[in-house]
Amino acid sequence: MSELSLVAELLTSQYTYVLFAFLLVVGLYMVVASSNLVKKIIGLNLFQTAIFLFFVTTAYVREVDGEAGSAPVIPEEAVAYDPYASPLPHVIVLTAIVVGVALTAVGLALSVRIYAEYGTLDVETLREVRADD
Amino acid sequence: MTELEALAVAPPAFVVLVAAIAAAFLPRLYGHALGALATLWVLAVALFAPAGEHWAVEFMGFDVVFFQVDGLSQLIGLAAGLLATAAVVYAYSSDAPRVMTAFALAYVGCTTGLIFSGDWLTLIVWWELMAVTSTLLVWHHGGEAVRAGYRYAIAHGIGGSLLLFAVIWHLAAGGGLGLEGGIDAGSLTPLSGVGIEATAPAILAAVGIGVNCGFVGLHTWLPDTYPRPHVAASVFLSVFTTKTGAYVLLQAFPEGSMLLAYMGGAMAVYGVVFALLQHDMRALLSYHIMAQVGYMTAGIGLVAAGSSAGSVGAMMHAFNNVLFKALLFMACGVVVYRTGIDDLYELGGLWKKMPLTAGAFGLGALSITAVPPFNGFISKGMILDAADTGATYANLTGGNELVWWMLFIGAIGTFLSFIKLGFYVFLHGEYDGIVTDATRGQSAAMLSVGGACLVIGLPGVWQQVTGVALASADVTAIDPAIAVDNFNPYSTGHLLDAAVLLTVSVVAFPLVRRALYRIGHVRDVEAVLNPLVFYSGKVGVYAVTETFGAIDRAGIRFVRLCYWVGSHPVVVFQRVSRRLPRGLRPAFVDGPAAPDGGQPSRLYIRAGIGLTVLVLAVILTLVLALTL
Amino acid sequence: MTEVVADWRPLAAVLVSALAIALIVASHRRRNVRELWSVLAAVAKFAIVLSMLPGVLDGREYRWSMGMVPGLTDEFVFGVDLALRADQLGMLFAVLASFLWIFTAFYCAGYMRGLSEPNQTRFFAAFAASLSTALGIAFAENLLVMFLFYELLSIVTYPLVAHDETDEARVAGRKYLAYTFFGGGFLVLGGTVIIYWLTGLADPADVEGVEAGESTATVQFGEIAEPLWAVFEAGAAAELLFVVTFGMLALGFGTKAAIMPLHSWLPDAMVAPTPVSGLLHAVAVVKSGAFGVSRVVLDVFEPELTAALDMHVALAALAAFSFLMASFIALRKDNLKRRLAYSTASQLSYIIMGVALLVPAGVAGGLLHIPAHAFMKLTLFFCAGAIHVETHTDDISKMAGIGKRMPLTMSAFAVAAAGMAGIPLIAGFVSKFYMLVGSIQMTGDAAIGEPTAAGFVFASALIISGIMNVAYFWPVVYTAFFESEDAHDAKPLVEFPYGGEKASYGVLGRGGEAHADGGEPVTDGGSTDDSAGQEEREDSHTGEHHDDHEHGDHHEDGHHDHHHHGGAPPGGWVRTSPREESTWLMLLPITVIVTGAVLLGIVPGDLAFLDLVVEIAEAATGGEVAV
Amino acid sequence: MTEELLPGLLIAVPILGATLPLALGLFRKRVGWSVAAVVLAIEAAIASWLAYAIFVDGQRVIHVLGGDNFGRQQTEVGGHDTEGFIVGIELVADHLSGLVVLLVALVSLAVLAYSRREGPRGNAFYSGYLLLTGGLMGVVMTGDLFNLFVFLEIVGLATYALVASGRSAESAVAALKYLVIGTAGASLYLVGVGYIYVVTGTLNMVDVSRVLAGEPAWVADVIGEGSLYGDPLVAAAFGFIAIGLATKAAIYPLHTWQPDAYAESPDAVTIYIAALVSTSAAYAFARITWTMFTPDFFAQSAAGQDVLNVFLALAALSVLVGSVLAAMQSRVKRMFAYSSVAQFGLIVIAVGVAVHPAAAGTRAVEFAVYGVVIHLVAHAIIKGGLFATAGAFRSGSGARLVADYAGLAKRRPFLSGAVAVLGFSIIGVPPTVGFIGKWYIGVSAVEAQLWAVVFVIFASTLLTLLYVARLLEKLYFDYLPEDAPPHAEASAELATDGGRGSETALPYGVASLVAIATIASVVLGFMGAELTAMLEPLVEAVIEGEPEVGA
Repeated sequence: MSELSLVAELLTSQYTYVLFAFLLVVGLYMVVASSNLVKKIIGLNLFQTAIFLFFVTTAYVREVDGEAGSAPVIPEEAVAYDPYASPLPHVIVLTAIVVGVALTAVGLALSVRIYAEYGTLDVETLREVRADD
Repeated sequence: MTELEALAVAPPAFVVLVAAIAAAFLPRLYGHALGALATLWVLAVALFAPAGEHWAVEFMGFDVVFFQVDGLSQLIGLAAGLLATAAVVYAYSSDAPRVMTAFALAYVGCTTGLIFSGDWLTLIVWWELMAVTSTLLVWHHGGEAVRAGYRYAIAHGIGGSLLLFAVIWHLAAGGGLGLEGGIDAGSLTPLSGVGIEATAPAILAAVGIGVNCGFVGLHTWLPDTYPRPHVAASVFLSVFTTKTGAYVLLQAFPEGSMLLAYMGGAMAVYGVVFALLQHDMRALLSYHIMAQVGYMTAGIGLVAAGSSAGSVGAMMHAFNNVLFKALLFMACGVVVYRTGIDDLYELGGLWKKMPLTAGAFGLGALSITAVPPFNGFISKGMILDAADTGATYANLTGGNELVWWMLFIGAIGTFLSFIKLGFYVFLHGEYDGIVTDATRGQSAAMLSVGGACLVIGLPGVWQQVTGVALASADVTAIDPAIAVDNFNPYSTGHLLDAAVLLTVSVVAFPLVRRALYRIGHVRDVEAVLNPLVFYSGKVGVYAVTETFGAIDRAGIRFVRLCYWVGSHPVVVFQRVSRRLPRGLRPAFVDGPAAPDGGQPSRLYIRAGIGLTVLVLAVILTLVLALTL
Repeated sequence: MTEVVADWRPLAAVLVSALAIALIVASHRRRNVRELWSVLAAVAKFAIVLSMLPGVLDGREYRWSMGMVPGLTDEFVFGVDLALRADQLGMLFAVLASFLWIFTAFYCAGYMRGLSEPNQTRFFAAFAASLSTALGIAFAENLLVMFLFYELLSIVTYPLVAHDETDEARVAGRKYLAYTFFGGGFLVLGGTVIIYWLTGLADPADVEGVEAGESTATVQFGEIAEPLWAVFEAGAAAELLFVVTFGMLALGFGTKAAIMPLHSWLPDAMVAPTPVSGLLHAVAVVKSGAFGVSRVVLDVFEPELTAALDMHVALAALAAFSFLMASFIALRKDNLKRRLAYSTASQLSYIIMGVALLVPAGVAGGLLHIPAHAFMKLTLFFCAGAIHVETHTDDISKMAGIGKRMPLTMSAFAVAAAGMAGIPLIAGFVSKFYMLVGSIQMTGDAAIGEPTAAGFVFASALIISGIMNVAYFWPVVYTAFFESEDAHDAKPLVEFPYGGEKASYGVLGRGGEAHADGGEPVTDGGSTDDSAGQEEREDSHTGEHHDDHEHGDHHEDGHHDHHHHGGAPPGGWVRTSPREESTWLMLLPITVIVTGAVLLGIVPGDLAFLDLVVEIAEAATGGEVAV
Repeated sequence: MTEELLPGLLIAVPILGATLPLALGLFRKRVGWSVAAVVLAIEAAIASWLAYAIFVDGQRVIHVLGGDNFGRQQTEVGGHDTEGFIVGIELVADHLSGLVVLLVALVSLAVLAYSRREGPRGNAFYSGYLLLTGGLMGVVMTGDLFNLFVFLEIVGLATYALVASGRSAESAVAALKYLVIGTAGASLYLVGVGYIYVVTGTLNMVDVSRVLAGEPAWVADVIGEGSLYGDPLVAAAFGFIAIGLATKAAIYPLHTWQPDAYAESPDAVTIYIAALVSTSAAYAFARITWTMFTPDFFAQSAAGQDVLNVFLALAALSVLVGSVLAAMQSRVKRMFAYSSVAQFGLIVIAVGVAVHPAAAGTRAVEFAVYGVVIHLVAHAIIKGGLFATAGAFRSGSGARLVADYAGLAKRRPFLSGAVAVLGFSIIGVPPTVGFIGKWYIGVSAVEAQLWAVVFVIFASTLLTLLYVARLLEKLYFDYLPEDAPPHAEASAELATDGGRGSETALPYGVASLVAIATIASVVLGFMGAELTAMLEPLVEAVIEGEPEVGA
């Protein structure tokens, strides 16, 4: 199929993937560019959320001209109930979210401590401050 | 065993060496006495030991004949023993220090070992040791002699190494270690059609031995060294090194070679020419050593011309030369010893003050100038005959006529220079100053040797010595008897020759005398050779050391740079980043620089979170790009 | 044929001095006991080694392997045993090292006490350890085990080099470590691994004793060449690979043998105490390098393959180049130990060249030069050390007339120096003679590939180098015995105009100036040490770079970088009798070792070395040494 | 029989135990250490039992959490009969993980001994410590990709907390840096897992591997005969996973978190994470690359091969750069940290070589596997020991900078000796375990004829020498300004045993840890052959591309 229709196809049926990529990059950008530690952590969250979305998307298993991921537990014939959402990725995401929350908690705790010590959360100023003592 | 074998069981070399060690520690008198006895033992062995191998041993995994007696070694051993004894006496009475005599005896010992060695390995061993011991003998005098001795050592180091090289090549090429046949004999003659592999050993041997014989160009050490040490030391030196050189030359080239013959002639001429120009008495004599050995070399070389008489003559001349050259050194030595003056132009009229020495000198001079009936007359005549055998015109393209003329000129030069020496030292003018004649011991030594010179030359005596010489000459291919049987030194021809020589010289001397004086001191090839060696060495050393030094320094500089960068990463980083265009330049560069690379500023160049994650993303994209 | 006997003695020989280390450290308070231990260990070690000698001469080989320890297997790493094997070549090195150590131990005691050096315990411990590892190298059964001990040797000798704890010493130590680890950890290890791979490529059918399906990979001496040759024949690997591997191994071991491009650690290591220099040069380190090269040529590639690769000519050429260059440099060195160092660099290349000739006589000569050089060079260093201890004189230019002060020492020096120059009746002549024979044979010997004219070049190089030895050793001798304090040639001769330049300490005439030259050596020595300490204290927190200034100067030339001024005391050298010139602890070793050097020259056949060497050479080359 | 329970216990015991110090802490202070000691003792016992079962009885112990495997164990080795996938999470203890499990158990016990006197006190620390141990056990044994992610994050969380437990605020900064970078890495890993899931529909490594190989019937139904290796998604997945794990294992240039974290955290923590955390990541990388993707993947997928080469290059780079940076450091702990960067470079190189197409069919595979496992163990022991000595020097003599070490050998002969031995071990001087690892890695690279890599491996010897020698020289051949230059025999000799009043004696815990590490590094140096013998099944599995090791 032509480039255009490929793009069209992406935006119509595969838009979740596009969203995933977009969020991912935004998150990364925040981590890289923002000089504020808390913002970096937020970026990190965004980044992870993107990945969660991606997983949820993959759970949506459907028969596309013979190509298919297959869901576990339910054997082949279950593909008859099409479309069919696999429970596994949801479980995974659930776990991942927990992990993510824990991480955020630790990260924020650390930044609190840093702020208490240096009175700043800005990476540049932090560097200066540490340079001086 | 018979007493003859008994003679052979205590190898003279060892006896002398032991005596040498003893002489170093005993009081002078006993030391010298012991030395004299030891050298007499050499004489005895040479006279009475039965010919043949006496001590075949294994050395370094090779079968060697450590001690072997044959005609040739007997003849040379005889001369060595006789002269060594006299020299020891002379040394004692010219109050040579006992350590010096010890060195001298060691030197004699090694010479004896060389003379009686039965194979090349043993021979080369003694050859090298001779070089060492003689060097010590020279050094012992200290002062100028030391540096001269160093040059002497290097010269003989080269010579010895070359001979060693030749011997080993001869050995490795399957020639074995035996003396017979010499070193690839004959292959030295030009156009012999053999490749370098075959010729090389011979050439190496010729050059190596040539250093000891004082071949022209290789002779610089001779006049350089012999005048410097103690007078007694020069007596020893003057005898052994060069004559054994001739002896080994005959061993190496029993079939001779015309190249050697020409070289001999050249040496004779060159030697006398420079001898004429010398001021220093012992230097003059040293050049005469060169000239006389030239005669021997010529004689040995002429064997190639089919006249084995040459080798007989050479060996006889070696024998005689040992005697009269030592005698001359003794006489001049006494002069130096008494007056402390080396320069013959500063002396004169000494015959009144020291008639005995003058007499001894006369004997020596007459012998070396081959005046009948002195021994020089016999042997020199024999060599001239060898150069003059009509039989060889055919096969030698008249070559040895040239040799004959060279030797003849040499003879004239000899005459002139000894007239000069005798004239300036003993006759001309008056010597004002108190000077006594030779000591008793010196006189004894000189007169005994002088007597020998005279006696050996006398009709009826010379035949005996020639007999021994004949026996010695059996190393050569052709039977020497033929040549010698119809040899008569007192033939009119020879007498005429002698007369001609005498008259020519006597007439010529007054003419050339002033000229010689005015020419004064002429530099010899050493003026070129020694600096050449020294500076080439120096240049080599500097080139090498500087090159390596430069490389090393470069390496060190690099390492130091690395260390510096390693210990000042921040400074480096800032200097580099300052050079960057403004856009790319990190902000903190304008911040405080910490040139000491200390704690705080190190933080600057740590990659922060952002940068790392950026890198992460970049690598990720790279990988993804690869996968698509 | 050789029969292999399982035996603990090789291990015992290695470990006995390791045991001594513990005792030495334990008794670090009582120095007599401490030094007694090292002497005892030395004697014990020599006894053990000697007890194996007859068997080895009969062609027996004693082998210890890790499997002989209950509960362990032979294997060290996959397919490579950890085993020690006393074969003939190994014995050559082992006998030599363990014998010389006895006297070095005495000498050390004398030297260290004479200078009351610090850290003597560490010194003696490291010394013992280095002997342990040296024997390990001698008995190593395969390349890997050899590498093991080779590295350990580098490590345990490092404290000896850096012993002084001055900047100079540290720098020298660094350089030493850097060079030896480049040679060992990089070149040798790399070469070993590649060998292991190359041999593994062989087809088991071509290698006897290997079942089909088994791996032919091996690094065991004597078993490598066959599969290697098979691979070479089959063309299973590029010829370049073989050449590179040979180069890596030869150069890797050559580093310790100070072969030319990789020599410069050796002169710097001269800052070490003299017994160490003696050990480094004569006994353990450089010899282990030369020994390693011989192993590579004789037991790894073996003459056949070496010749097929034309590596013998290349190696011999490199060696010849090295010893000529080294002789040139030696001519210019004024510091005695440095001159000796360069002489070592050249003499070691003799060994390598001799072995590389691949003809029986050449190999025999090269191997025979291992003990020959050991005896002579150890004498020379012992003498240099004795001079240093007694008079604090290090520079040849300051030694005029020193023969009066130290007659016995200087006579020993003269004899050994003559031996270096290849004067007969001293060890050096014998080995050199064989090497010359070998080089000439090489010109016409078809047994080792094409007859080559290279042999002639090598022989000439030997001759020239011999003469240069005369040129740079004789001045030391004559200045010591025949020149006087206030009138002598300024040394080194090449530094001064033609004809030489008269120099003087003026000690005879104006004794006052003697102090300017550093009259009383002892206080002099003390003060310089302090000042060194001072510098160090100043910069010890500002990091390394100061050391490198030192490093820089340190390389300008031989003269500047030496603390003690030495030279004759006011009034010239005191004439001393050979008995009082130094302590027996130093004179005894000197006398014994120099005697050994002479005996090796006069009756080489009656000492085990010649027999060993001849058998090794004939076994390796399959030819006859005798010509 | 009961062995099936062991893997579960190994994870459950420490994680549950982690709650105790806090809980009991409410009643009694200072209870943490003893609790942890008890728990870890039990842990060690279980681990050794498991190791016995694996290496002596040759079992492959599997425990399935919350589910049942549809009789996979009935399928014969390499049999393609995969009746359905695993439900639940499989914990696998085979010849690869068994060894690491043992390592983790022993090291955590030893480090606990160290922290008795030195370590940060307070019960919270011990909770974190136990949690970390449990996490590591999980990482090592889990057979499930996503579960691996979870355990990685548990390990991460515990580590961030422990790093931050240092007194200085620097440690908080370091921890945060570690947290952000580590999480980013882990998330990328998660993306990779997602891709794999999309392609295969499963997360169990064994199943994934089989599906990728195209063994199950339905794969044939979907894409016809052949494997899924060609799918770019798979190559991408490998890329993501590799980057994620490389970040965790601190491969240059993703290492930046590591020196800070190691340098700023308390000594005990440094020892622990240096010995185990990166090790676990590298282990996971090896596991996934070898038994999940298998050499066949790299042989058949050009893209996969390119990615592999990229990582070989990065690993080689981190060997070179890591060593150089280490030599440049002036703080000892940072020096050792960078040295870890270099060492893991070596390990990753070997991991790559084992599956590299160039190695296929040669013995390189075999040697690379030996190299990786042995060098993992070696590095854990050596680096643990080195950081222990560094800590002891700090607490004993207050020496942090290399310059502070000047002349300490005279006062701390034991510690200095340990530094020397361990240092030479890390250089790879025989007979030490460091050499064994390096030898196998070197041999494998040569057998695979990857000459550039070969060069790097052997050059690493010299580069390592750079910093080790620098440290040893300071220790032995230098002296502090305040000391008299040691030129008087007496002072030098006396100093060896004494030490200044200000200096504290060495606690037994510390001494024993250092001693054990040192002795182990030497003793294992003689066991090269024995170690390899233990790994035979693993090697076969890797060569066969068989996901189930020793089944």
